Amino acid sequence: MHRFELEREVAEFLYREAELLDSNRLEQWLELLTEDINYEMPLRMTRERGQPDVSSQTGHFSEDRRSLELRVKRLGTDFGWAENPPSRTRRFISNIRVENTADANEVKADSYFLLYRNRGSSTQADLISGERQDLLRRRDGGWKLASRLILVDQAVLGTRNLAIFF
Amino acid sequence: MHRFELEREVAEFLYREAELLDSNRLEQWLELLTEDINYEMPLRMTRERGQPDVSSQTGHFSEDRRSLELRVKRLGTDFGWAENPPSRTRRFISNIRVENTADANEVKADSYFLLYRNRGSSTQADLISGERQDLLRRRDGGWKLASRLILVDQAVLGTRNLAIFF
Amino acid sequence: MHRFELEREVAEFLYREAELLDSNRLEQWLELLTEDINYEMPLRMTRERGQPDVSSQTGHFSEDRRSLELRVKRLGTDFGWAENPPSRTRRFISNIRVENTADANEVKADSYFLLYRNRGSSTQADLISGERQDLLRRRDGGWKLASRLILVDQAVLGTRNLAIFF
Amino acid sequence: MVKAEAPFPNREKLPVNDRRAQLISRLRQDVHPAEGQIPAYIFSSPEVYELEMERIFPCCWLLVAHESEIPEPGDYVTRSLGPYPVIVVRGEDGKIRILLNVCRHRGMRVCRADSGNTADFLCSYHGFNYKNTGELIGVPFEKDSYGAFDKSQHGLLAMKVDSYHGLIFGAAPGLEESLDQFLGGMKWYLDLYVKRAEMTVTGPPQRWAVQSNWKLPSENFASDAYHVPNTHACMPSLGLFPNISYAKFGYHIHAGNGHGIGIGTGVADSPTIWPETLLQQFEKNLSPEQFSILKTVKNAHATVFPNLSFLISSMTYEGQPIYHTTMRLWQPVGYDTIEVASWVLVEKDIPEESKKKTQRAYIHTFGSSGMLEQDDTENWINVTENSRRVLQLPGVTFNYQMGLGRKPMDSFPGPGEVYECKFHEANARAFYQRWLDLLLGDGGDASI
Amino acid sequence: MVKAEAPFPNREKLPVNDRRAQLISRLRQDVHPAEGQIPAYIFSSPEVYELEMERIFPCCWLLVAHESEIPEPGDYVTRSLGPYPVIVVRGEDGKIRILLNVCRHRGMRVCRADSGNTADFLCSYHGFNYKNTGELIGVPFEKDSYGAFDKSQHGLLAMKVDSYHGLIFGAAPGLEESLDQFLGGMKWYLDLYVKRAEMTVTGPPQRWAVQSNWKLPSENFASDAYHVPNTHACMPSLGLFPNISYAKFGYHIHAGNGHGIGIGTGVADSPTIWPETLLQQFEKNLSPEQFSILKTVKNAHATVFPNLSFLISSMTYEGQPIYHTTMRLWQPVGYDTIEVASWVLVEKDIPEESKKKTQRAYIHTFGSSGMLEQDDTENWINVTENSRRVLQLPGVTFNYQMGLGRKPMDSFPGPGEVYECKFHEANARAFYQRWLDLLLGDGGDASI
Amino acid sequence: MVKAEAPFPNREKLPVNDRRAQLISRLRQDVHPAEGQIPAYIFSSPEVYELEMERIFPCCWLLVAHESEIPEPGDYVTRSLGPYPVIVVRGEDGKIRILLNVCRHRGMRVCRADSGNTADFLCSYHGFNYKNTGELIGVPFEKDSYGAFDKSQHGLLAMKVDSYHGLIFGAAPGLEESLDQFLGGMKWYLDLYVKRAEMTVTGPPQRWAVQSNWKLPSENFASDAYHVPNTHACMPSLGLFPNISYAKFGYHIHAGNGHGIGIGTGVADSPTIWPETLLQQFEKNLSPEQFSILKTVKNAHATVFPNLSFLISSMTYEGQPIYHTTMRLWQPVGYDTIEVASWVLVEKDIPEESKKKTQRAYIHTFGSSGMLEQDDTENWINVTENSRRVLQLPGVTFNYQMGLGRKPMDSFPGPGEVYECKFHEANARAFYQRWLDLLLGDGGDASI
Ligand code: FES
Ligand code: FES
Ligand code: FES
Ligand SMILES: [Fe+3]
Ligand SMILES: [Fe+3]
Ligand SMILES: [Fe+3]
Repeated sequence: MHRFELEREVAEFLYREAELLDSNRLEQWLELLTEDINYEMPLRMTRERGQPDVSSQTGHFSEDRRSLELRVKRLGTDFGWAENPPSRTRRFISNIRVENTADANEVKADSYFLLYRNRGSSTQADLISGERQDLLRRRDGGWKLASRLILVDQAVLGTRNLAIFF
Repeated sequence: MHRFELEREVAEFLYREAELLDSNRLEQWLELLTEDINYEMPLRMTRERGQPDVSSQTGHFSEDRRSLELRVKRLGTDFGWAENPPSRTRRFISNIRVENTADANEVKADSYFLLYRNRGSSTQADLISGERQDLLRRRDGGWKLASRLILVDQAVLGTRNLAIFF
Repeated sequence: MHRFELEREVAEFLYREAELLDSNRLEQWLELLTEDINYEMPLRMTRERGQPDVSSQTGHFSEDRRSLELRVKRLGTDFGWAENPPSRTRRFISNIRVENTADANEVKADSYFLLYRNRGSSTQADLISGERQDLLRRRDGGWKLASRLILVDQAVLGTRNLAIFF
Repeated sequence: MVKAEAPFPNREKLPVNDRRAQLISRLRQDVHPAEGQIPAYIFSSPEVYELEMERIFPCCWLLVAHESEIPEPGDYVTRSLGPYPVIVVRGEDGKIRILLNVCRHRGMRVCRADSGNTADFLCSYHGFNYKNTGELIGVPFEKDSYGAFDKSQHGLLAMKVDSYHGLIFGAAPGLEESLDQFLGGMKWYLDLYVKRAEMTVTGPPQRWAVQSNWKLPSENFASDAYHVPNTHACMPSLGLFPNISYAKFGYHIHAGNGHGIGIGTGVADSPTIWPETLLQQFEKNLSPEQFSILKTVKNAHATVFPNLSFLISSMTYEGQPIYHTTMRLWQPVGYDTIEVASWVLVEKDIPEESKKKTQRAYIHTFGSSGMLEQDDTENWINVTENSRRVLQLPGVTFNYQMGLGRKPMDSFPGPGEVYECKFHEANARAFYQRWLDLLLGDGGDASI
Repeated sequence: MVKAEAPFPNREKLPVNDRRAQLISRLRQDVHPAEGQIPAYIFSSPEVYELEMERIFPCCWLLVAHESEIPEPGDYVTRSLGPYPVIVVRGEDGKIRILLNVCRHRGMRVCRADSGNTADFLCSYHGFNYKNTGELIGVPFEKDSYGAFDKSQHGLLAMKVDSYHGLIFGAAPGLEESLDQFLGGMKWYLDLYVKRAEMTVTGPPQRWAVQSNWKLPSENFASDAYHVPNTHACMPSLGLFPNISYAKFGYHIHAGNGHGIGIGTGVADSPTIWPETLLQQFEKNLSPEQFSILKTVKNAHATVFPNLSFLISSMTYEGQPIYHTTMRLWQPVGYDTIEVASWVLVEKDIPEESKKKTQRAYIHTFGSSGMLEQDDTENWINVTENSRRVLQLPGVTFNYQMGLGRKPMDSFPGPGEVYECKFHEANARAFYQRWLDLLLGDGGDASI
Repeated sequence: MVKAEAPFPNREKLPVNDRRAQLISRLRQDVHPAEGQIPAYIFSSPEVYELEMERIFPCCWLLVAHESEIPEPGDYVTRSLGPYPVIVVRGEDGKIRILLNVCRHRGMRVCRADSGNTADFLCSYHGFNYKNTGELIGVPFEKDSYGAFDKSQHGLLAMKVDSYHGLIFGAAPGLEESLDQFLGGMKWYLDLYVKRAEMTVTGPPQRWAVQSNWKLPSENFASDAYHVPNTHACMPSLGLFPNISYAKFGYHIHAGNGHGIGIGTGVADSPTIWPETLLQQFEKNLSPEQFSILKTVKNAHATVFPNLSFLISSMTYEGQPIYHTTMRLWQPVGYDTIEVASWVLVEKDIPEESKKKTQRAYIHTFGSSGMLEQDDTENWINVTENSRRVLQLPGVTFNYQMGLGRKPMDSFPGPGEVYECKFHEANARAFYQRWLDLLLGDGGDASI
């Protein structure tokens, strides 16, 4: 496939994904994930220049398909208090960079995200900034998310909880 | 027309529009609108999950060509105090999604916006986040904005006034 | 070259640049610059509508290749205290507009940037918003940055120092 | 059995410590409403604000909603009554109540949506469940945990509630003054906004935050016709208002208790702004005197002390006259910030099309994006900021001396002190006098 | 020669001014832990917070790190000891110290990273250089500038340090009470978390900021089993917890000094959550009485006063039982904000695979993204905000009366006051009693 | 007729309440400038800051602009004079005035741009119009509204203004001390910056906000050569400064009244930094003594109390010597934040090319992006934050003892107390002594 087409498809995938998350269509979002998805958000830390600032040991998310499904299911119960009423969110996706892999059916897609999160009557919003390093896999004529590594740009997260997805 | 071309044109249109608004060339911005433009920003509300959170009754903007012209004209008088000195604004447009319509001369274009607004000597800026659902119409060899629905991501707007456009 | 290809290359260049800066690979960033680069960030000011709000006299940056190299070198010494530990930054690049020039080997590329900067254990981040007006020149089969004018959207910068690049 | 504390705890008066006493004596010395001299610092002192939260807002009837917002049993909106988070809810019994949105168990907000319809409010923390009348009806594992729990004494705390032609007011339970007494002469004028016809809101209020002290917009709507020709100077040039001195003509009225209204009649013999059909309705609903005034109204701005404002505004739009009525709260959320809530009121029986039109006229001129409102907020924000910057200069005073010494009219049909030219500041003086009286008084039995 | 001020300056007691005295007498009057009545305002008053920073945090032993975070000489982490920025560092001599992260010259933070390994801390301002033991070893141009500088008296200020089975605690130097005394009866229960086996952290702590007063989560972990069936009602429906009344079964224990623990035993005769291999280890490390309890534990939440919490939690995950142990600090950073630091503790000798699994179980349920934790923070934030909104209503009290009058068990093997049903609030009452005692007392010799 | 309040209201002294009295007595007890001991809390206490805003800034002459910024009649810049927003404007009469940017009617900011040229300032609220001399010349509808309005008494409030070789200073009207007295011995040294030639700014100042208490940079420029070898240690390695001890050589001078200067002469017999042509000009403009010093200067940092700093800096850049002169204000905007305004001063008559070069040298080293400045702000921010974190520890003091006991020079040509080695802290001690004197004194007749 032509590279243009590929990049366009990846962007479309990521925008579509953002749209589903931003409009609380979480079950539909799950359909974008492969069965064997690996979804990680390691900790960032403040370290001396040159030291690794991403923890290889602990994280905010360490998910598989099963746990993501549980999370979504939970929010849909009558007791998903944390997100009921839901936050108003917006996932600004930019700086998309696509790279082929050895497997013709898989591409690497890095992107930046700025997540805006506003709740209730607050005039303030949490801004969560970071990069996502994704692996997309072609399935059933479309793309699915097979792996995601989320690098968040804070050592201390400035949001009340992560009852939202990235 | 090839889909690529279309998406590129839409993006170009939206970027051009942002550029005009961000550099206070408001009369030129008006030229991008059709005569029968419909321009709405309904209220967002905090509601229980599943309840509609966009008001069908009231809004922050409910404009036609005539009223938008009045607004622009007003800012150009000697008495447009609210925006004189003007705010420094930046409209970050992303997540553009283009869709064809039944009419070959019209396309639907959804996009996310993050509007940064800084005034005077403040080191703080208002951030207004949201989505725009646009209808673009081909006219005179270019695109014009025929309809815009603005979904803003706050129930209580965190900016002093809407003497700016989206 | 087809216009698509050009725009794609420019975007790729700008995203690559952001990636290098955001991951503190500053020496590699220098390689993206031409030898005769001109890199300026003039002051913005709050002025009556119609008055120029960009200073032609003074700025925050006024750099050539030599001074940029010095800045990078300095941060790499043991005494680059300002950025050691480094800030966590993210440069959101959007609204890219490419224009040909008389010189087939040069293009003008305007883009918007939102720079997110977080340090230490703070839950707040500095947001620096603005536009960059770039001139890119084709060299050795790739693009180099030959000139950059940075219009920052604050009269009073809301960040502790500019030990970072734009 | 777990007994309740007194359902409405009798709040001791907050002790007046040295700092507080000093502030009060400084206010007594600096603030001279009758002479039209107000020190800048009252618009940005956090301590003055603290005092206001104790002595102004718990001692006044405050608007919380319009009845048309909650027409059905179970309908609710969440609002602020002064600083207190409340639920305004129509119970299953059809009665409207104002309930403190604070769980009687351990303080959780029992309702976190702006509006909705519900039979009960289930607290998310430990699951106490309250009927939409405020009654506590469920305590999880009641026997295992409490043995018995005196549910009858643990309903959501209810505020005083009363209404006036659709306007729902609330007050702290201790307030002795009735709404009727509180409004006093202002009722005659409120009728022009809300009794002239059955009114309804067009939908939920616009809400936005403005970095202004709450008193500036409140006083402006009560009193300040004088800013119109300059702040809103663009209007005539856009053809929306006839001319620049338009704002002068009419009546400036202090209706008592700090409530003020300015009635604009425009230039002599200008045509009425009201459609014929409505006039007939108005005549039926109002007294002849009220009707005689309303007929001639071109605009009418008013503030019910402390922070509830009304506006009738009319203009020429696309060659046609168009009017609208708006109601708004300047809700303080800090000494330098308000959250504005702004509704459009329309006559219930006019065609949908007319409602849309009036609403659009509103949006274009007032409200968050309104061409007039934009400049108002810019002013109030800058005055607030300036007052903060000169906080150390108690000598910098604001001037409210316009009309000092002018004689009120003898013959006006409505109550209060009425002046014939709208360029006047008696209302602002009365507003700050009321403000000062409350701050200096002990505020006593009104607090919860 | 430049002499040092006293290396640990003897801090005069802060003078008790009128305002302070008034606050204290108001607290004495309003706060009634023994009766289970706590006024809402203590969760959002900036003045109460200020008092806490003076009288609670400098008078308690506070956790700063776990020994496994800094195993090697030179390893350090930067943390807060109450409000004070400190470096917890293992010196080249292998000894752990807690050093004030404030240059003795002019106050610069000498270490600005979260963690690392270093031989020395070089101040970026004027270059004073400190060994990883805190000793001042370098003063630039010492002779030219000072002639001589008494380096021996200008080492980084050291806090008291002691540890308990891997937990590193620090305290202000003036505190007379030992860690042993401070923990008292709580040690018996802490053993279940940290002595049952050699424990290690799985890595650096998750950290996130929550707009909650620090006391709400602290008290919750000490005492509040009652919120589980409602706040976490989704768990049974997801199949993770057996049923909704699960939380009730077990023991509610005040271990003394405000330290509280709730031990959940689940429904009768349910299988142990512990793998056989671990049980053998536990048996070796614990007393028979402790072991008998630990065997039956399904969950155990605890708070060491003031703000250190522990949790053992187990659930059924993909059909299999899985447990984890977490430790966390609710670090106050303002009257309405905490920074949470949350670690996972694992038995050092279990397979890597098990550690991973336990860590994932933690992430999915507790911590920043945890399905249970999410709802907890939502509650605490709203309670804090509500308490701020009713600050002017001293009469609004929170209810902690559950279990008042119930008799403690006679026969429990562990120390403290033990109740047989977990739906109880004795621990919260004890927590606030300890809190009140410290605030009302002079806090005296404990301050630096 | 509406009469004015006194045009410059005589501000009563703010009453000294208990809390204030306690703070003052605590400062008296804790702050020991002469011994070089300064408690950390003065850099982050909001109450100390409040006191400074009342007793320091209204009692000093403060720089607001340079004459070359407003060369033509009608030219203006808006600035802060301490906390007060002012317009610095050259009237149509050519005279420079400093006008309070607060409308005499009701406090609106009459000018909201940073700079411009205007004949008048039209208030956006009610349209009061002021000439660029401050005179009130227009009151809308004056007759209708006020009958008559005493415009002559309602001009914009004017601050005291005086200038020194292009530097425009302002002061509160009540200040009795003249600028000449205020500057005192400092004039001799200021001449090196601003009298050596006719100086001009290169353009508007860089402005940026730094989370630092204002005293840290002020004191640093007055006194702190000692930080250079460490904070700016990268400079020699980049070849910009000759070596690391470079900063030591020269003079450390307390010029009186808290004003301090450090004159760096570099290593012996190093070549002058000044071009020959300029030296001739300098010689003409300065006294022989001043010229003899200026010739040998390699760098010179100075602070005019409280918050105005100057710097001559030179370095080797691309193999060539290059110097620049910068002037800056550390404008406090809160107890922990300053807005820095930083200008480049150049000799008016040098070629444009040289001006550009000197400006670039400035940008690369100092100012918002400067390679030296970057590290300075990082230090000041961390010290401020640290001082906030140890606010409850009055015993944590900062050390300013360097040079205590050293003898001043006898023979230096300039005024003041002069020390021969730049590694000294007499200037910081003098700075804090002056600060303390003002805070403890009654600040009396200087306030507005
Ligand atoms: S706080 Fe509402 S049930 Fe406990
Ligand atoms: S502050 Fe650390 S060396 Fe001066
Ligand atoms: S405030 Fe300036 S004219 Fe009224
Ligand atoms: Fe207005
Ligand atoms: Fe919980
Ligand atoms: Fe420096």
